[in-house]
This record gives sequence, C-alpha cells and structure tokens, in this order.
Amino acid sequence: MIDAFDQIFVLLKHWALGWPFWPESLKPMLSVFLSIVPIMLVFALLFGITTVVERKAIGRIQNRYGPNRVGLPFTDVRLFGFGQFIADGIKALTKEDIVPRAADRVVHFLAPIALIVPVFLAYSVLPYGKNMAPIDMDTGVLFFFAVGAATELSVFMAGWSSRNKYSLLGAMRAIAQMISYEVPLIISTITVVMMVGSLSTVKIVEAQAEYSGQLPHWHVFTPWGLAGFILFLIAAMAESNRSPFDLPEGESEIVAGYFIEYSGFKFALFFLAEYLGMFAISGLAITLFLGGWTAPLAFLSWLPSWLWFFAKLLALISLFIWVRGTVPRLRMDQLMNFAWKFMLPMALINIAAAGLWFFLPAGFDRWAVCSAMLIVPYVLLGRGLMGGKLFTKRTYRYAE
Amino acid sequence: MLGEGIIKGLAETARNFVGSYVDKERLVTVQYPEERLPAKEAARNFPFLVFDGHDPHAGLRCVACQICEKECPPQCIYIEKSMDKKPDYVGKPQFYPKIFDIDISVCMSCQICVEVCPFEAIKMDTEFELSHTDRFAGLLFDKHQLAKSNEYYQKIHPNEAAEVDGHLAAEKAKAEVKAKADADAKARIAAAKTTTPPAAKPTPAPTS
Amino acid sequence: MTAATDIAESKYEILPKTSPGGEIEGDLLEVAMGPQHPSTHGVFRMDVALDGERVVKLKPVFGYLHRNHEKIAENATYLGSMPYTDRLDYFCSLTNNWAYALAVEKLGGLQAPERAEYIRVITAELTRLQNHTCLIGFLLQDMGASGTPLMYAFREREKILDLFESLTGARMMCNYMRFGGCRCDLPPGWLEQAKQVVDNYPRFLDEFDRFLSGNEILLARTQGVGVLPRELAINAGITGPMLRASGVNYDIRKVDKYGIYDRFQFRVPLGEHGDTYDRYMIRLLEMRESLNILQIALRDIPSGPIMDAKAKIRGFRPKPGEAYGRIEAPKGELGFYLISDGGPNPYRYRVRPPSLINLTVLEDMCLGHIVADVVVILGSVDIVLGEVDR
Amino acid sequence: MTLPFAILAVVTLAGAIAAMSLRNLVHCALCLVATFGGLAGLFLQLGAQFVGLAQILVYIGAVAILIVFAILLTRGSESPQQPIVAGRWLMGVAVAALTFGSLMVSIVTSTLISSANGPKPNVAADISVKKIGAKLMTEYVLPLEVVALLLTAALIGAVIIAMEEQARLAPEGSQSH
Repeated sequence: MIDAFDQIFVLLKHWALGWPFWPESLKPMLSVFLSIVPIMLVFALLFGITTVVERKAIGRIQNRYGPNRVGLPFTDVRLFGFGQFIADGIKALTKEDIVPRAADRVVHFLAPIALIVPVFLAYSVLPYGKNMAPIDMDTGVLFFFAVGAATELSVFMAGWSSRNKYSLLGAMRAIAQMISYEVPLIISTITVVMMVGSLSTVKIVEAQAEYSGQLPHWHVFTPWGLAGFILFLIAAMAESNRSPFDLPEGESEIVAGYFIEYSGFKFALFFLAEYLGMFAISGLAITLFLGGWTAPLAFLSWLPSWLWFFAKLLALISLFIWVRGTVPRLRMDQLMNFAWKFMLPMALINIAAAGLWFFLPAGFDRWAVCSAMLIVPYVLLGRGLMGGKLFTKRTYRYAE
Repeated sequence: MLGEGIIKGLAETARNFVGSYVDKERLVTVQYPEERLPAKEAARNFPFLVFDGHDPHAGLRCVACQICEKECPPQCIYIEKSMDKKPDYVGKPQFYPKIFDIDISVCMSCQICVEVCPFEAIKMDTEFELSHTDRFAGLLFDKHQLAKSNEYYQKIHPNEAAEVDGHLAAEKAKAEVKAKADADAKARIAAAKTTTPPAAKPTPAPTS
Repeated sequence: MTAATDIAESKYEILPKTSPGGEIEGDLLEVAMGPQHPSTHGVFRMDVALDGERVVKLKPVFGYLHRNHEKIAENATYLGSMPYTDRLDYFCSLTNNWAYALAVEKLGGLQAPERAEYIRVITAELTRLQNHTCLIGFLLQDMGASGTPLMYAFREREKILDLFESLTGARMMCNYMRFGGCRCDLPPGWLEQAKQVVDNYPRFLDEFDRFLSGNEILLARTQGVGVLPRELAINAGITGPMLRASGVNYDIRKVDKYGIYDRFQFRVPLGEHGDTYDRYMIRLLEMRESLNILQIALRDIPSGPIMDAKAKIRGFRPKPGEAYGRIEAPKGELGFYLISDGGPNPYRYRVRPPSLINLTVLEDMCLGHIVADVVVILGSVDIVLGEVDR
Repeated sequence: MTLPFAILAVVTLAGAIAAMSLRNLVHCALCLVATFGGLAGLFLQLGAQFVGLAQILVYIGAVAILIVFAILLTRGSESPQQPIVAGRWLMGVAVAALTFGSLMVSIVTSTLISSANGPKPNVAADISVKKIGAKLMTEYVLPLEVVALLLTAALIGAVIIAMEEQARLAPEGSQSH
C-alpha cells in the first residue's frame, strides 16, 4: 500500500498508457507527453505560489503583512492573498507589449523563448521520486549544465537587442557573472560525480539512499559534501541571479538590467525563467547533496519519495528567500573576486579533500583531516578576500 | 571569520520574521479601509466653516472679513462679500460671505487661516477621503460643502472646540450684559427724558 | 570587464575618452541616471560617463523640482512662508521651521520662552532621529538590500511621526514653530509617549547594529568607497554628518549653542576615513547622542508659556535690517538669510540648503568608482530634492 | 534519413549559411549558435551523449559567448558598408576546401565506413561516459595533457596581456582608492 502511494504517479501514467484505444505508434510520444505536462504544470504552479510566498515571507521579515488581499473575485474570500499570482498573471497577459523602436525586433522577440526552453529542459533529468526521473540519462548532470549554459546566450540576446544602455550593462554583468560562477558550480559538482562514479542523477540519488542506523548517507553529511553543498548553493544563487548576487537586475543601479525593455507577457516569461531556474538548480542541489528523494531519517521512509523531494525543494526555496530578505547586494568587482579568489580555490581544494576522503579508511581521522583541509583554507581565503584586516568594524572617537 | 556578519544578520531577520507573528510591536501595519488609526485631536486636513445651530446660512460665523483670503500662503481661498447683513451669534448685524470657495487641490493644510481668523469661523477638518474624478470642479469646495455644524467640530476636536465654545459663550454673555446695560441705559434715558426736558444728550454706550 | 560598448546602428553617443589622468583609448558610454531612476532620491539626474562600468565623468543636474521657494517667500508674509519651509526638506519639517523661526526672531527681536525652547530641542532631536534612521534605510536600499532595513527604519519612524501628528496635527508638514515660540502646547500625555519612544529607540539601534554593521557585504561595499578628504570637505563648505565623517569637529549645536543647546551634554562622533562607511556609522552614533539629549530634555522641560508675549500673529512687520539664522539640521547647516525693509514680507529671503551644498562634491567622491558605487555614495550624501532645488 | 535528422540538418546548414551571409555581426554569431545547436543535436541523435552535451556546454555556453563579447568589445558589430564579396573570399574558400578534403579522407578511410556492408557496430552502447573517462586517462592521456598544457599556456598568456594593460592604466586606477 505504502509502495503504491509512493509510486502513484508512475502507476497512473502506466494505467493511462494502457488504455486500449491508443495506437501503438503514438505510445512513445504519449509517454513523453504524460511526463512533460505534469512537470510543466506543477512547476508553473509552484512558481506562482512561490511568488506569493516570497512576497509574504519577505513582508513578514520586514514586519509587514505582504499580499493578503486578492482572493476569489467578486467575493470577500481572500485566501490569504494566494489569488495574487493569478491576478498578476492576468495582468501580465493583458498588458501592452512594448518593443522599443530601436530594438532588434526578431532577437528581442526570441530572447525570452530562448531563455525559457532550456530552463524547462533542465527539468527532464531531475529525479522527483523513486522511478520518477523523466529521463534517466547516462550524462544527466552534464545535460543539466549544458542546457544551463544555453541560457547565457538568451540573456545576451535580451540585453543587446533592447538597445538600452542599462540593459546592455545588465547583460554584460549577467554573462560575466554566470560564466564565472558556472566554474565553481561545476567543480563543486565534480566531487559528487567522483564519489558516485556516475553522471546519472538517478544513480547519484541511489548512492545516497542507504542508512547507517537512522542517519542517511547523504553527501552533505561529509566534510567535502558540506563544503561542496555550500559552494554549490552560493554558486546557484549567483547563477539564478538571486540576492545578494542580483547584480544583473540591480534595480537601484541599472534599474532592471537586461529585461528593462520588456513588458507584459515577455517580462513575465523572464520572471518565470528566473524562478524556474532557481527551482531547477535547487533540485540539482538536492539530488547531488541532499539525497534526492530519500527520507532524512530511516523511519520516515514510509512517506512517499516525491513528498520528500518537494519538501527539500521548499526548504531550499525558503533559504533563498530568507537570504534575499537579509543581505545587500555585492558589487561587480567583489562578485568576480569572490568567484575567482574564493569559490574557485575552495572548490578545487574540495576536490582534493574528496579524493583524500575516498582513499582514507573510514573513521575519525578521515573526518579530522578532511575538515582541516577545508577549514584552514576557508579562514585564510576569507581573510584574504576581506583584504586582510582592511574591512572591519571600526571604533570612533568623539569630540566633547 | 568570513560570513559571521551575514549569519548574524540572518538571525536578526529570522527573529523579525517570527516576531511579526507574536509581537504586536513588530507588526505595526494598519489594514487601512477596514481598520483605522484612532483619530488624533490635533489632526488637520482641510479647512471648513463652522456654523452654530441648525441653519448653515443663518448660523455661519464667517463675516467675510477676508483676512484668511489675504493670509493664505497658496491663495486657495476666494471670498465675495454680501451686500446685505445678517445678525451674528451675538445678534450684531454683520456681512456674510456670498461666495466662499476653497480649492482643496491647492490648499496645503497649513492651518494659517485658522490661526488668523478672529471670529473662530474657520477650523481644520479631519476628513481626508476627498478624492474625486473631476479634478477641477470636484475639488473646488463652495460655501455649502464647507459649512459644517459646531457639533461636528466638537466631535472631531473636542478639547479645542470646548475652549472655543467657552470663549464664545463668555463673549456672548458679555454682549448680553452689555445689551442689557444698553437697554437699561436707554430705559433710564427714556425715563429721564420724561422728567427732564431735552437738554442732556444720551451718554454714548461704552464700546468694547 | 572593460566593456567599452558600442552598438551597431544605435544612437548612442560615443565620446572621445578623456579622464583626469589623461587620454586613454577606447570609447565611453554616457548614461543618464535619472531623472527617472529608482535611486536618485527624487528627480535628480546624473550624467555619467562610463569606461566599462567605471565612472570617468559625472555631472549632477538638478532643478527639476524648482518651485520658486525664495521668490514666493519674498511676496508672502513672514508667517506665510512658514508652511513652505516644511516642503524644503520634507523629512525634517520641524528643523526647517526652527531655522526660519530663528532667523525671523533675530530680525524681529523676539525670544522664545523656556518651555518653547525645550519643545524645539525635543522636536528637532526627534526629527534628527527619524531622518538618520530613514537615511540608513535608504542607503541600504540603494545597496540592494531588498527593503528590509528600510522597512525597519520606517517602522521606527512611524512612532516618531505619530508623536509629531499628535503634537502638530500633521505627520510630515508640521508647520509648528512660530516667531517667538510654538504654535500650540504639548497635548496631555505627549511627554510620556515621547519618553516611551525614546526609551525604546536604543533597542532598534542595537538591532540595526547586529543586523548590518558587521555585514561583510556592507563593509566591502562602503569602506574605502566615496572618500571625502578632510581638506576638500572644508573647502567645499560641506556641513553636517558628512563633514564630521571626514573628521572635522564642527557641529553648530556646539559652535553656536543656539536655543538652549549649551545646557545639554552630548558628544560629537567623528570619522577618520571620510568614506561611506564612516558616514553611515556617524549617523548611527549621532542617533545615540540625540537620544541622550532627548532623555534630559524630556526630564527637564519646565511649564510656562510657549509664546513670546511680544509676538503677534497678524500684521508682523519687523524693523528694517538683516538676519541670518542657522541651525544644525540633520543634513547639515540649514540657514535662512533675511533682509527686512519694514514691510510685511521680506525684501530678500535666501535659504542655505545643506543638501545642495553637500551634493557639490559628488563628482569628486565618485570618480574612479563603478556605477554601483555611485548610487551608494549618493545615498550616503543624504539629499532631499525638495531642498536641493527649492 | 529520418525526420529529426532532416530537421537538424536543415537547421545546421541554414544556420551556417546565414552566419556567412547576414550583415549584422551579432546576428551572424546568433546563427552560428543555431549551427552549433544543430550539430549537438546530430551528435545526440547518433547516441553520442557526452560529445553532444559537451558541444552545447563548450560551444554554445562558452565559445559563442566569447564571440559575441569579442564583437561587442571591438566595435565590430557595425554592418560593413562595402559588398561582402571580397578577394579574401578566395582564401576562405581554399581553407574550407582543404578542411573538407581532409575530413572526407579521414571519414572515407575510417573503419566504420569500410565495415558499412557488414553488421553495424552499436555505437551508442559502446560510448558510456565512464569509458570515455577511462580512455582519456589511459590511452589518450598524453594528448589530454598536451591540450591541458596548451590551454594553460594560453590562459597565462591572456593574463599577462591583460596585466600589461592594467599596468599601463595604473595612474588612472590608483585614483580610485
């Protein structure tokens, strides 16, 4: 019974495919369709809900209510404001689509599409539950990064085609940032690939699906895994342009960055792509380091696997929101310094630490050595990044 | 160590997040159309004209002296004096404003008209939901829209209104006493007239 | 990233690159930041020439909000200008009132009674508190913190604005001071309410300190950014917290001892580096000093009249002469210069706005920094366009 | 010839032709990206996942970006006013012919073609990432290292060139702090 509940979506799909009136030749297409549509629907809905949740959570962080008005139309039912995203969507759809006269119309039109398609493609390799990866690709992780890399170009297209100085600055920033942070992102992933010995996301999750006692064998519970997770998460924030790395939009500096000249539904697409990118990369972080769909404690395994995946996803999204509500934005040169002078060396050291972990016998020594290998450079690099003691809190003198 | 300050900041925002659910101090938002802040005694928005009694025309305190029109910094008051006179609260015949307009799209709620008015005739209203679809005529308030009863004034500014009322009542009492004295004097003079031939002039009534 | 950016067929103006250091090859990108830009604090424009993202030229352009304040004041009565001073620096209407009242009192030989002086100190220090609080919020907003510090600042500011409303009837446009005193007395219970706000304020300052003063991103974004050297600050006539952040001990409350400021013990925090972080911290520290002043003033306030007996509302005509009244407004030295010819309105009326004069060194502080720093530096200057343009 | 192959081939060829013939350099670069994408698709269709994805990651994610950056940074995005046909075309055609010829020779002489009449080897099953990795680390370790060395040298060279520029600009730069 529990198993059936766990596999409910898989069973449903098989059941739907088993209907006799489908012609045999259409069945592969249908199977693909049945995988794609739910994913698109679920994540589009998650996007809508997340925008409201984010605004509400940031509102609470800032001691306000956040959106709490829009509910069912023509009634007093307010649903805690969760009708907001539908209203926003309708607004975006009905808004006038303005294209600047000087803009390159074709590229301007193509940019949001070129952004949203790869972002959706990235979802095809994430395992959402047991037997619930749309494609079990031998090169799943590589696929993810490959389609992720394709988004950079659409950012450039958007920024360049708008013929706006701010948008061009934003695009430049965005591309520089994405390329820089892709390096630590991929290198921190390599540790996991090394340990598991496969690029397949399904295999990576399976490698973490064991328990010693109650504790799971998640990668995050090792020194290299923890360091890798943190590095991955920081790089993921940068990749998805989330605060404090939201320079490409930098609304106080370059107004809205590369999508400044977009309005209406095209703007909504950028917004959607940004959030979907965040979900996708959080999903990968879960797959790589947080044990994918496995339960955090052995006795909790009776809950369906997809529930755990989405619980972890929501936890990561909350973390993103929390960080956004707290920190100011970095500056371009600091962002680059952080990527190349801190993230990259740490990621490389992390590879060495993971290798050492692999060869050392299990036990306390292994923990101590690997942790030391990571903490010492962290402290040193951190100090270097803050310019020795250059940036510190100061004490002030007073005149009577 | 790197990251310490950020983690402290995260703790602070988390405290505020939780605090906004449990601590009234932290969630100060008032949900406006449903909830309203308690009215403040001193609150002011746009001026209105006070009238006594029930008839806005008969009870209007304004005597069209046009001081407020002159003193108003943005010049948003327009007054036209009447030709005839009507009795004021003490019964003295006074001019009244034939036209009294305030353009509230120009008014900056500075309260100077109230300060300069010697007749306690213009006061500050607390009503602020005055939005209108007609930006010219809709925001030009005439005498009828501006006239509000003394009871209303007492409701929105109780302490101030009590002081003003006391002041006016005292003046009225004084005027009554004076009127009575005048009447007495007149009576006396009349009586004297009957006794003495037209030799003495009536003593002029003391002017206050 | 030296993105000398040229776009095909675009209308962008490509300038020959000149920079203070001499000629460099390549092209500059001219960006007009403002008058519609989220972080120019109003309708203010900066014509910035960028080499990549680095600023090589910056020309502040203002006047978009010019309202003829001085000329209007020369045609209005002395009292009629008082509400207009509210609209100079609309964050600090009470200090504006005070500065103007001070100038007119000098002109007309009036003296505010004791209680009025205390009320003035209390309201001015409350104004300083809320101005600095908001400034810090705006500064962090410019730095890209998604509204959180600003909202905390507004949360605290509301409490002070509530006090202002129950005292003066308006939250921002207070129009409260009069020549020779104040317009009305404190309502009952106001002092207790103010005491409560003042007592609770350090809690907010501590929260802010924990929240941000040690934040690595804030440190890296502000330290060494927008340095205003001591000499330049003095030469340019900079006043207020900005001057003190550059290490000059100059506070008109101490220098002039106007009003009754000689009765209060308070210290003047001084910065050493003159950078944006110093300007941020000086304001935080000044708030604590203001709280000390407030504690004492709220304790010692005497009872008595609030208006000079000689003062009159209507028909005020000072003797011919001239007067300059200045106070330490939250943004710096705010002065009013008046010439009277004996008529009901001033012959000449001139405002010395701290915002405008503090803004003049913007280019010197911004050169060599990148676009992102420009908004932060502008934020740390603390300008209100109502006062800059008048 | 299946339908997906036809589509991919058309995309690839059309992209290549457009990249050569369009006037706006940024458009050319974007068309080149389409070509890269089409090629990657062809690789994927052949079952060579690793190569196909690496093609996307490297060519679309990095090379194309490099090209557009280079175009923007060098003021080269202006449309040429003179006709595109130029004497340099001959040189280009010669290089293209040479490349094409050498590729053809290697393809024709390859074992896969010669055994075309026999049973087709199952390529897809053969090429797993693990195998590629193992081969790179054993059989082809020398070429790999040589390539790595070359790239490192190029990187260092680039850094040195950039540093020289910075040294030249130092008087300006020193003002900023």
